[in-house]
Amino acid sequence: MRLHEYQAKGIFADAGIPTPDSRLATSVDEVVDAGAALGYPVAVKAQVHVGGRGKAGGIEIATDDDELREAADAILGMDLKGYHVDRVLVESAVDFVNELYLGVTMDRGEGEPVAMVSSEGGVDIESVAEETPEAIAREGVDPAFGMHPYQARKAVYEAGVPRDVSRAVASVLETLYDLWESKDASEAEINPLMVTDGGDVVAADAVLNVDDDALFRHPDLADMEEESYTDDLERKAGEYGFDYVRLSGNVGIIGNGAGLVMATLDLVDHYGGDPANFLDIGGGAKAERVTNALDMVFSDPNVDSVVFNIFGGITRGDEVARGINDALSQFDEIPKPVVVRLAGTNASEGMEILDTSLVQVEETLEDAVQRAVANAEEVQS
Amino acid sequence: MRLHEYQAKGIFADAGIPTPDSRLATSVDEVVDAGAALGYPVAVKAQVHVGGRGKAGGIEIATDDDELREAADAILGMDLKGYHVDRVLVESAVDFVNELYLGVTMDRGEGEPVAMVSSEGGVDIESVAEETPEAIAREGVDPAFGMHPYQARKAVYEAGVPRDVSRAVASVLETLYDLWESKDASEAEINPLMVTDGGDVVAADAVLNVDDDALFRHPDLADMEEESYTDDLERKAGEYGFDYVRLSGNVGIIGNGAGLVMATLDLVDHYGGDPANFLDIGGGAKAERVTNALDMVFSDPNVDSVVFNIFGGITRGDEVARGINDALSQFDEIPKPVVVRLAGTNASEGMEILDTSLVQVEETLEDAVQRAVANAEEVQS
Amino acid sequence: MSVLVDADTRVVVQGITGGEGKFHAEQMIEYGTNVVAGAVPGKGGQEVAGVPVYDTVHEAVRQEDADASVVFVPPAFAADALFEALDTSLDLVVAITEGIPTQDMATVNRRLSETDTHLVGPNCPGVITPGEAKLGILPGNIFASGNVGLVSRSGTLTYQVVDNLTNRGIGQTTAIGIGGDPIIGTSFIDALELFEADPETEAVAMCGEIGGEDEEEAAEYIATQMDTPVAAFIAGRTAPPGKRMGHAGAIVSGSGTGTAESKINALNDAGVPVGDTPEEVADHIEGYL
Amino acid sequence: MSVLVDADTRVVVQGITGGEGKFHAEQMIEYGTNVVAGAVPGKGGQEVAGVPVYDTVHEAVRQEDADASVVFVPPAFAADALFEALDTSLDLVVAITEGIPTQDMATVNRRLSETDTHLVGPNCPGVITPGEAKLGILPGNIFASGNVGLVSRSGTLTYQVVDNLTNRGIGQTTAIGIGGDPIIGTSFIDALELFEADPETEAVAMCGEIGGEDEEEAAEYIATQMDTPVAAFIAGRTAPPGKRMGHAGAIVSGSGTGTAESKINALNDAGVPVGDTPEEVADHIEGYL
Repeated sequence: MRLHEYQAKGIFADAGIPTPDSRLATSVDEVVDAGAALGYPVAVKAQVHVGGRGKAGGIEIATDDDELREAADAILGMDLKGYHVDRVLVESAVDFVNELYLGVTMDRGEGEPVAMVSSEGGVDIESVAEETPEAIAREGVDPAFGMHPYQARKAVYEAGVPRDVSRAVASVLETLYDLWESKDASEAEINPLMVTDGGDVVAADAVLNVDDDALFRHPDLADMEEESYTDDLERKAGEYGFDYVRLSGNVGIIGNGAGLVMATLDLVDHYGGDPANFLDIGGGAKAERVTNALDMVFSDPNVDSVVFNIFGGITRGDEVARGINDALSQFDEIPKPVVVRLAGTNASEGMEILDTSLVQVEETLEDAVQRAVANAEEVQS
Repeated sequence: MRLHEYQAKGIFADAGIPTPDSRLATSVDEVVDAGAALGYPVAVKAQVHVGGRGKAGGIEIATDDDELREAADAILGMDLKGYHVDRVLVESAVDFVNELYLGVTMDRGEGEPVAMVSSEGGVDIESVAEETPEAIAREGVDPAFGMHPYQARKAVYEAGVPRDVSRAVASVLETLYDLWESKDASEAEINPLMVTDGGDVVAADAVLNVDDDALFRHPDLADMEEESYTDDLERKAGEYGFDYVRLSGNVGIIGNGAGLVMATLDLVDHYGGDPANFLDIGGGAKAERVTNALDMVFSDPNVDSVVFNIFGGITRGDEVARGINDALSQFDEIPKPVVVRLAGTNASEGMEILDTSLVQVEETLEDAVQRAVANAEEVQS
Repeated sequence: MSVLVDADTRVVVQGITGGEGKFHAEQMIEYGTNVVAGAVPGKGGQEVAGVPVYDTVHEAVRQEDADASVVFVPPAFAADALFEALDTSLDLVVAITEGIPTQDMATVNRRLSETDTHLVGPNCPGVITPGEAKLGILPGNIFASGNVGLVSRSGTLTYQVVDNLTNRGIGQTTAIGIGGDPIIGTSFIDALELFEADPETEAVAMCGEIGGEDEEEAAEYIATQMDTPVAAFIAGRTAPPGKRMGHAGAIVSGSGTGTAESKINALNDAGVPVGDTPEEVADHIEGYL
Repeated sequence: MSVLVDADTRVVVQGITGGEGKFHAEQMIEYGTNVVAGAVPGKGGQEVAGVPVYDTVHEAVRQEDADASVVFVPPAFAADALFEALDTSLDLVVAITEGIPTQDMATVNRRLSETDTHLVGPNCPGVITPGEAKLGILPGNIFASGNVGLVSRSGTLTYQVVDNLTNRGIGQTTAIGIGGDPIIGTSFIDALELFEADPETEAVAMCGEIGGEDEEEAAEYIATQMDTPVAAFIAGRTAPPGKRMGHAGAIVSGSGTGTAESKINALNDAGVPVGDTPEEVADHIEGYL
């Protein structure tokens, strides 16, 4: 789960990390009021879960009321890479002499947390990592002991942070690590951490992405979750609790287990088709979930053909078959041809139950995918 | 530093460990008021840092006002193994069906914390440990990970705690461990943890001894420190910041470093003398500390002779010598004969400075101790 | 022979009194697995699926001489259950639980690195030695005894590949579902090492997927230290790049890693054929035998 | 030869800009110790006692190839300094600091157990190889080069025993003050092992004191695994039993252990004579040579 910038900044500020004065606003008038209260110049920043907001027009600087109103007009309500901007953060612009980068994440390869500091912040830090990796100091953290204070200092000194702020930056990094750990974050980031003329440091942006699996122990964070998809299908998937990604093709795909669904997509592609979506109904899927899954792919106007691929471990083939029958018998006419392939636990029982007047049945994955691709081609032709 | 029972209980209760209703009282009237408020029967418990309070008459049960007044009269103001009782805890007596023992301490041999549970609480647990060690379940804790919940459960099950309270007892043990760790305790103990008829558990006593070296990060605990010595010399040692123990002999001993002072005591004994005290002036001792140390041993009426044994590492012999000269030149007559032995850093400079009209000087430890023992014998004869 | 588990493996089921735990304990026993006990705090003295339940893993080991556990404990308590299993010095711990917080697993794996225990998973279907024992939730009926080792990050995809093998008469020594979580106990390399050391395993099928660098590291291992032939399947060739807001993860992993292309190239460079379909993987394996 | 330190040991002083750190760095250098750097956060670029100061131990190692450190950092920051030293993989870390919280030291020692570093102390006078190097606060002038190893829990008592030896012309290979805290890095056994392995050490003097069971364990080691003869002194025969309120510590250590009597008996049983006076220890040592 990704927190919005304003939410993450609130948490950072509560933990003692300096942040600019700011106000959240949801209307143009609120934005202008905020500007007047904060004093110019201010930045107006779209609060959406999108990288590269600035380049996409989601961040503007305003030096007076008119500019601010114009910026608010432009940003509020815009569609930013598929997300609807319904709120902006209005924030005092910070005069800086240096921009640093601080980040904490899990180093999956090492199986341990890593803290990172760069004196080349404020830019595309991934490019820095690629082109001049030595410009980013990394400090692996032993999860049994947590980050020692000396490690924060070491990373700061190795990154060549200006000496007059090294102590302040180390302190921010310690706090950032503590937040990363205590909030069960996957990533905690400040880019840039601005260094002012006066030798102060200010977090001008804030990222806090939280491990979904740990939300059960952070009800306060879970409550912050708000998606603002412009895509109806993705919102629907959220409601149904499916792992769903919409793609550009016309073969709808339903399966159980991320690996198997991915493999099904790959096979659609392999046999010359074009996947319309990724939809994992998960393990032990009951009839209702099957119905919901069919509802989703049928709702997608791009979908011309559907392949339903279930390999039962926990999931039982007979249960899935009943779900498919139930879902499809509601239609006078099946909206899109559905190929079903059941294997594993109770697969043969399932195959027997399946109503072949509603669906096409195939025994192998390869056959099922090929038939669905053929169905889609038929519709298109 | 040892907290009083009432202080430890307050901390335990704040952390969620069930404790009996109680009130602190410093006068007989307060005690009786407390009894009336709590309802009978109540226990009156002397708040002093002494083991075996009960046997020594420091705990009484009262079932009505008269008994309570009598108990308060007896306990308040009493001298309990050298401590003056100036406050008592008045506490609702708990009806119990079982008494358990819970404890957490540092296992010095293993270099790790250990949590302990016994279903034979309420008695002299050290005797239990000696006679039936298997009656105490011990669970070593990895300091890198802290105590896992399963360890608390395991200790409780292994100790044979009644099954209906095993969950509650494990929960108390987890809290006790957390307190031990978060308060930098050396020992945290509940003996007994009473099990009531209704299946509740109640901490009927509470021990929380805190690592003196960690008090700097627990100012709230440091503020709780209150000694109530009846011994003036021990109080004075506390004021001077000396490591001091009063003994029964007549040879006063001053030295630097616990090992060397202990060795000096041993030598006094070895040469037929009887040590009057242990007094370690510590490393790098300045002139003022030397003066204070001499003041202490001279103040002890039992002391007939003094040996001053300094081996300088950080401590400089010339500084010590000046301190001795200063301290002794204040007297018209030196109250007790003082033998001085200086060695190590600047020892020869120190020997030259020493005023031999005030002190006797010896080159070796053995000679110094023998002379001090002889001086003491002379006084006695 | 086999790796990790066989008919002698004495299994304790952690969380046996829960719905899933009970169901799969019964399934495991039905398959012939030597399930000797369950372990659930507070449930000691009960009997579930025909085996005694103990309050602690320690007690299950003391009373029943268990040497392996399967963990069905819910995510919030799973790390504690894994520490209990590791600290009891079992030979093998199979963690089925899905949804264990990543930081919990980092701590568990830190402890694991100090022990001799094999941890498989979490979020995995388990381990099966066909005809001898299964520890986990794999559908036993699709497996057959034979000479191919199988290791996979995915659950149902594993079943698919196994099905392709079994259907053409190719049995398995042992199949290991290592799980797809960011931090897992047994990596591809760990599993490949086990198969390489097993004289009966004549070929290995490995199923990877996008994300992480485990497959790339496995390719390096196969190229330099492994004689047993390997064929692979990599899921996710057509998967779109995920949407991210933070960059820290990308800095650590580096760009261009973790893609299907990077994995397939690494495996091909190591002489490992990567099938376009599960059937093709079975073709390669058949060619090895 | 010698143990732990010699003229080639390259020393970084952690906390060199503090009063004690600076004074003893100067003393160490005056003694001939190869002090190559100091390490104090925020003080990088300064020069103290004639050596460059770095912000981190890591940098001191990188720039000056240090392989040992002496720690004069105040108690509140000492554990962090020790972790820094351990994580930088120094061969030897000598912790002089007195008053480090016991729980901090338990955590440090947990990390220590995973490294190849020798940690001496804390709350110790240090280590000296006479004529070559001293790391710590020991008064160099009382030591002389020779063939007796010395290990002691006490500071000034060490000096006393050394003085008795030196005064009769008996020099030392190395003297190790292991410190008297409840949790220390180098135990008696660790030090005795080093001396046992050192061909030049012909006899060992050990100074123990009441409390703990380190001396008893050392006696067992001497009896079963040590050829080099040992003579001992145990301080605290006449010490009164401490006043305690809690019992947990006593349960763990057991009653009757940690007393001078228990230690002396254990040592005597192991064939180690225990002197009634420091002079008697010197007598025994002289007899061995």
